[in-house]
Amino acid sequence: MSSKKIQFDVIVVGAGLAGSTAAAVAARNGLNTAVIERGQQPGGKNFFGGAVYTHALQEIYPDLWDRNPPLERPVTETGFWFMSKDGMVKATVQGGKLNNDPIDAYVALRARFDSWWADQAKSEGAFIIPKTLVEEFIYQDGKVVGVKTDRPQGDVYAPVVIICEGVNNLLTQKLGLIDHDIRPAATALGVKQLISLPAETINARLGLPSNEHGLAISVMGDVSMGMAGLGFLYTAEKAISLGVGVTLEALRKSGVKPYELLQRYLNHPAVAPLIEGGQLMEYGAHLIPEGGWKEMPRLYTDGVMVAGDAATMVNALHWEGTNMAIIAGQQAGLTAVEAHRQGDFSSKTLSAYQAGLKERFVMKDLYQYRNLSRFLDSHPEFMDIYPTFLNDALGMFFSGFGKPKKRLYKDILRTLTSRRPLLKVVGDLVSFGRTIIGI
Amino acid sequence: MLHALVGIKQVPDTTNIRIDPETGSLIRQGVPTIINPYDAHAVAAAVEWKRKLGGKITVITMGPPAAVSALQECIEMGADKGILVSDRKFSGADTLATSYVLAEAIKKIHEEDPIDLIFFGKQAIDGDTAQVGPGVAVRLGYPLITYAVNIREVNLEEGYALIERKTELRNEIIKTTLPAAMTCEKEIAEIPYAALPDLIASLRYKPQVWTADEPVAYDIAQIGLKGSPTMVFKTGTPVQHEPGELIKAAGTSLDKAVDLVLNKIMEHASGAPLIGGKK
Amino acid sequence: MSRRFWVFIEQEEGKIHPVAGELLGVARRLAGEIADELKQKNETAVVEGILVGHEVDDLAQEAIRLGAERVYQVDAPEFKYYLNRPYTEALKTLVKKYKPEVFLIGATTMGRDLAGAVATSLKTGLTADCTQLEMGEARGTNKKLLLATRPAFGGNVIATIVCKDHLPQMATVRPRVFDASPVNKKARGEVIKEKIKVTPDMLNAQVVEFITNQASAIKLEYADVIVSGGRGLGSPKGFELIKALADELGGVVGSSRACVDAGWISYDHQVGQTGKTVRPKLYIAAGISGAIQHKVGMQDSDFILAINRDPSAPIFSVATVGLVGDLYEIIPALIKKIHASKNKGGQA
Amino acid sequence: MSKQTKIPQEELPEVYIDDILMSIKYFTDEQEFHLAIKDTDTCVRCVDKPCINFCPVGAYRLQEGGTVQIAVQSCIECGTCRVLCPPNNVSWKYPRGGFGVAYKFG
Repeated sequence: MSSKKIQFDVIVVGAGLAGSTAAAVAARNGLNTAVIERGQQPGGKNFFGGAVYTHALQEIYPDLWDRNPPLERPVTETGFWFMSKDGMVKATVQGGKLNNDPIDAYVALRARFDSWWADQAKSEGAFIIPKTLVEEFIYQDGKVVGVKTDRPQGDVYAPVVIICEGVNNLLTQKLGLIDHDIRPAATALGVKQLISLPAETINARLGLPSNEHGLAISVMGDVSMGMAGLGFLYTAEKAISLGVGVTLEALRKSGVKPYELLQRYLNHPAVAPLIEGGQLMEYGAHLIPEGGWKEMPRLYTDGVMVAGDAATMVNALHWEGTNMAIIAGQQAGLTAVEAHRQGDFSSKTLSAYQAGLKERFVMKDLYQYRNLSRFLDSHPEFMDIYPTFLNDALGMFFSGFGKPKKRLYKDILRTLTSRRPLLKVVGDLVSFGRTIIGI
Repeated sequence: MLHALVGIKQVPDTTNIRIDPETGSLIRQGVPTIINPYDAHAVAAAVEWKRKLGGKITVITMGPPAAVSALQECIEMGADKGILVSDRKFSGADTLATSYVLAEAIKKIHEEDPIDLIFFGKQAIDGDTAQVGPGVAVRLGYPLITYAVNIREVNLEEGYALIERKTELRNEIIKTTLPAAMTCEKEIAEIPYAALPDLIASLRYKPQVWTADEPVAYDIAQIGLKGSPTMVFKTGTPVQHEPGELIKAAGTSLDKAVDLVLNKIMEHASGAPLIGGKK
Repeated sequence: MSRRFWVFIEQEEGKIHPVAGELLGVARRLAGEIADELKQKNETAVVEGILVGHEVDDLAQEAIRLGAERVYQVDAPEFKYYLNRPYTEALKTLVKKYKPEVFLIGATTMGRDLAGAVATSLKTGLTADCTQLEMGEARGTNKKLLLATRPAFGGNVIATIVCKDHLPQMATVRPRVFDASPVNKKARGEVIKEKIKVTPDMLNAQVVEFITNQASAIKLEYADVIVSGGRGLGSPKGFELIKALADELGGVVGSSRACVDAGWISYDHQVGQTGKTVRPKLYIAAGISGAIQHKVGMQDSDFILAINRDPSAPIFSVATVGLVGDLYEIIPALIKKIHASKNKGGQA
Repeated sequence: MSKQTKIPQEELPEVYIDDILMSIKYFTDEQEFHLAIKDTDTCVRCVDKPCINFCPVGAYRLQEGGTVQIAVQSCIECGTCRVLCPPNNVSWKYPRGGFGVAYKFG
């Protein structure tokens, strides 16, 4: 067999949201672009809560809505549920500022969405090679000039490689862009069940007026059993997606089986009726790189850029990740185009990638929230005491009939102070504020 | 030089099918289509023998335009040419009409490039009928070897092959003249892991598409619904049985529960002798 | 005139396959279902067996005892061993001569090999692997047709199929789906010997060697007791425990598809839509969740004992009795008690 | 650092994970395993064996004699074991291209 060298202008590793975006942008600007994906299809290895954000999708494809994106429901109600052992306080917002056109966030299912997103890259001219695992880099004069895949005669060459390999960033580590594996304290494991129900049942149970309305909820409190983590609920068109994410550090110490933790959430008296009679469509789990700014690898080196989960581009509080991946992919794609224009693939040229991201919300937000993951890990009371207090307090407030109200307020306060001194409470709130403002 | 032909089918992956509890219909969302697994092994077997003898492999399928991806997968495995027989006029075909369409197409291929061996999977996992392969063999007048597990020898000079097939009582070796048709079990060959250049070539490969008129002019009375003697009269979901009694068997209740169950088996008609009770 | 309900009497090495008896029972029922209708037209329905082989006179008589009113016997050296083309030729010729209404064949390796070829040569319809058969009226016809019901899509759907304008209406039926009708030792019937011309080209494929196959020695379909293990065993080693219980009960080991897919046990043990259909007197399902494809293969067993940790496991919906608990505790306890009870039974 | 400690088992429902895994589509690689225990004795010496619990598909199973076996075919490639195995005793790589978990919905 002839061994003709397989050569492209740019290789993208991974056809997730970052990868297919980088490829689309590169191909659109005339580069001969390959995307190497290890799954049967793009999206087949991907798993999230979750939502995608129209601002990012439209930035890549201004004609987004003509392309029939496979979106489930727009997020028309969002917010927090605070869960105690047997109660739930719901603080959600609907209408008002959420009524943008188009709606800011849409629930999506990754297998379908990523596959479609990759098809869009294909329509821009990118060549997608599925079922192939990138294992190594090919170096020449110390610089990356291609990748080795696990297939026979599997070498692929290009002067620039964009790594969008996902949270298990083994290639990024191999390149020395970061000197350690992902850290248990800065990485969460998310487990999720997708449960199918008729659309009308979902609407009725969650108070949604039609299929054109949907929920995106973060659940705090007893859902994580005191571990640093959150639960979530999203509504697909004919299914509800329910999951829990906790840091690996907390998971290991707890001795809890993730699927039992999830089942406990599904059994909660405020959750079980929502999914009663539903059928399990899919269970799955995925790591979430919540380390953000502090755990971020170097984003580029000679001939290489890293984007998406592989570069810990996740905002753990806002559950943002897909939009960061898309914008980072876009910047990396554009930078590859510029490098080809200059004929220079050194890190000097590729530094434009990071500079571009610094101008965008991606790096700004990640910087602002840089202390969040450590904060949550060191303040378990946000997962435990406060949500329970909220449940107790509101429960008492609305049921304390026939009691002098002054005593009621005292009792309510005592449920908090008996668990955490008032001064500490104030301190917690202040430091939470500082963490999210980013000072 | 061997010219092997493989007949394949693209099927929904039935290992993952779910039923809508309200309508009783299939939930198609999230059900991937795949190349029928038995057919994939048939292709693999053909590739093995092409490597041994030299020659080429033509793959044929009847199906919707999306079935192109199944043919591409065959190219990836090492097949040389793919033909998609696709036309709205074929829709509604049962196994008899399907075997007609495939047999006529194969005759056409054979005219231009004589075929030595035809491979099919033993059955498709969506219908499980196992009729199309035998049907094609009959229409072509070829010897048929079903449930093939191993090809011992293909001798093109002398025009015979030795094929091992599985039966209920044993395996048997069949010596057949060529051309012959066979349907394959999974044991026939392992699916090869393609080299990257082959994978890339397959992704770029565009199979020929044959219609009901070109290059074979089909007899309209023998294709599609018209050519299908069987029709689906009704569909439904399997009957649910009445659930039986549930007994907890843990800790202290274990012994009692086991006794209770054994008694129930004894009481049940014909159960007693099984566990040593009186007849 | 009589309407003929035909059954292929599968035989190998001088033995009639049990499925033939089951099909004769079905054919008699089907014939009965249109008897009244035929009476008005002065017609009758008759159940006939088709026997192909060499030196099979005894088997023809046995087929009559099993329920055939008449047997057409093709008996010649060329038919000693099953070969697709001579057998297809025999069946095709007989059908053309006698024009049966319905033709039932066992969905065995031989039957499936044969039925597809025969139906295609006759250009008629064939419904494979049926689980229900009845005579009924289909839309747009005013005569009773064979309504052949079969599972599709891995057992998730059942479809009823008719063959409206072509004869015979052909169906294959899996072994153990139907009960055999009782053997009537006094039954007498006519045996008609038929000559079939076998041309040399029909013998282009020949059996040149037999290999005894270890795996096919497992006769799941006709076992009285089956103990099956599923994913809940946790590891392939779990089948040692399953085997121990099966041995204690004189039964055989079955498996769910999941274990076969995982390579824990060979395919020959698989019970279910893509494996074997079984109807033992006692079926024990241990650590099997009860996916539909498994249930369709065993739900007609006389007594089903399911053992599973999860009380909501779907297997319990078909179980006669369900034990909720750890199979690694329950099975050893079962083995102990059965052993003890057998010893006691032996003394009595 | 988190003050979180071990959570008592009785606060959690029992879940039969194998049934849940029936909802996941896999393309099982019968020729090559992508996960392996590096050294069986290391597992025997590992007191906590947290892998038995933390694996989200319960692929790590305790065997007689204190060894641990991996049900590789149920792996969903999340990476938890690679990161959390205390003695770093799991040889972890991705399955060959096209094999392994194939989410239908994600």
